[in-house]
Amino acid sequence: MKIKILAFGIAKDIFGAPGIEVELQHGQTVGDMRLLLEAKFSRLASLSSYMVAVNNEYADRQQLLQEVDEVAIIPPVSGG
Amino acid sequence: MKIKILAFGIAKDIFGAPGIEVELQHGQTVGDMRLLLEAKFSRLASLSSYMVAVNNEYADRQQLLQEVDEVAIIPPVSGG
Amino acid sequence: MIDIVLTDLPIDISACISRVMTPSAGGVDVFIGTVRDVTKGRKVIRLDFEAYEPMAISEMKKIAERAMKEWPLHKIVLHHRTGTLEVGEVPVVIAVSAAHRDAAFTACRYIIDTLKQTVPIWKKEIFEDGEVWVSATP
Amino acid sequence: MIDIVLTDLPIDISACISRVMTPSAGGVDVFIGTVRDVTKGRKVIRLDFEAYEPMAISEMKKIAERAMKEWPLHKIVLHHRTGTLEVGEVPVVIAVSAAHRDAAFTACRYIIDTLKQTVPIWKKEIFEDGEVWVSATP
Repeated sequence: MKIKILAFGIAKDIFGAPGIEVELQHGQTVGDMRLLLEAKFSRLASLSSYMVAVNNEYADRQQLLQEVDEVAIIPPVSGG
Repeated sequence: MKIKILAFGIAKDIFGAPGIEVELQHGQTVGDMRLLLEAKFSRLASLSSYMVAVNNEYADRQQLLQEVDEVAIIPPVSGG
Repeated sequence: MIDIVLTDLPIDISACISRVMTPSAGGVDVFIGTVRDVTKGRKVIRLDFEAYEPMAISEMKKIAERAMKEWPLHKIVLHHRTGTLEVGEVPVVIAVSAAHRDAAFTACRYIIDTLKQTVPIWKKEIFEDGEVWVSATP
Repeated sequence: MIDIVLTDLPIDISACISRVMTPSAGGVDVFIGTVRDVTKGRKVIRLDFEAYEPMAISEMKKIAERAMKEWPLHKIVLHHRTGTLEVGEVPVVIAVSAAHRDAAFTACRYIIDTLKQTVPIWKKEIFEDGEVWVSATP
């Protein structure tokens, strides 16, 4: 299945776009997606840290992904 | 010597005036003045507490009083 | 910069804030006291504030100067009202700017807490059925 | 009452404060973030703020709702800017009213501290000789 991933802040620079698509299998998790992205974009792994949001909520690595999900890469936030 | 004493807040109500004069001897202290005032105005002793200021500074009981001093009774403050 | 005012005119909150804002500040903390409509279950009609003016100004200055020494602050504005204030009006405004928010918050809190302990200003609460000098009696 | 706004227009500080003032409040604490001219010794030209808007609004609401549950507050206003801000401009305003000042101070501090940890907003510092996404890299 194709998953659309939104990128913000430095993640947008790393991807070179405000969003990308990745191909995942049914049953794959946020953790699987992180590994796939880090393999493709090595700078992602060099960030202080980053989180993944699914449908506007922070998601842990165990969370299963579905084709309809809105997925976003959340590099360290710095609002305020 | 005559000492002029300013009164604020509830002390003004107790004295019935924004200021009074008391007669003290040379060498008498803030503590002596407090006893004299409390003998004359028993409600003063029934306050939660009160301080004495001499020349716009809080004064302890040992401080000697002089005729030129500006003395003030400071009941519990409640600004803000 | 320290700006201390004791006044019987309404305090201009925006002017207080503008005065502490500066390009070297990263954060401003502002405390605004307001006259509450109820105290211990009794309806408040208004408050009367009285100050021993020269000493009140001198004690407010001391507090601001101590805060300036204690924390890395840029500017402090401390304005206090005297006279009669209706419910909703503003007896006190404290604005503090600093490079970092921690100093601004800590100093602002210190200033209002210390003001309430040491500055010779008194408030009388006027209720529908009586009046009382706050904190005067046990 | 909770009022959350994410906007690319300047924040009206006075309007934020007016919105939290109420006759049942005794104190209002306000935090105003400002764009500082220097970071770690480097001269800042401007900041660019970017937000993941729906999630940022949802996370700001969560913080305000948690504060409302945790402390006896009356009203919370939390406005945050997006877009380009010059030195001296205001990225964030938080105003909190409560019957007693302790709750107002504690909640206002909690809101800004938590916002900086959880709300998906990013700031890029633009210097004379380069730019950097704040906190992104070790």
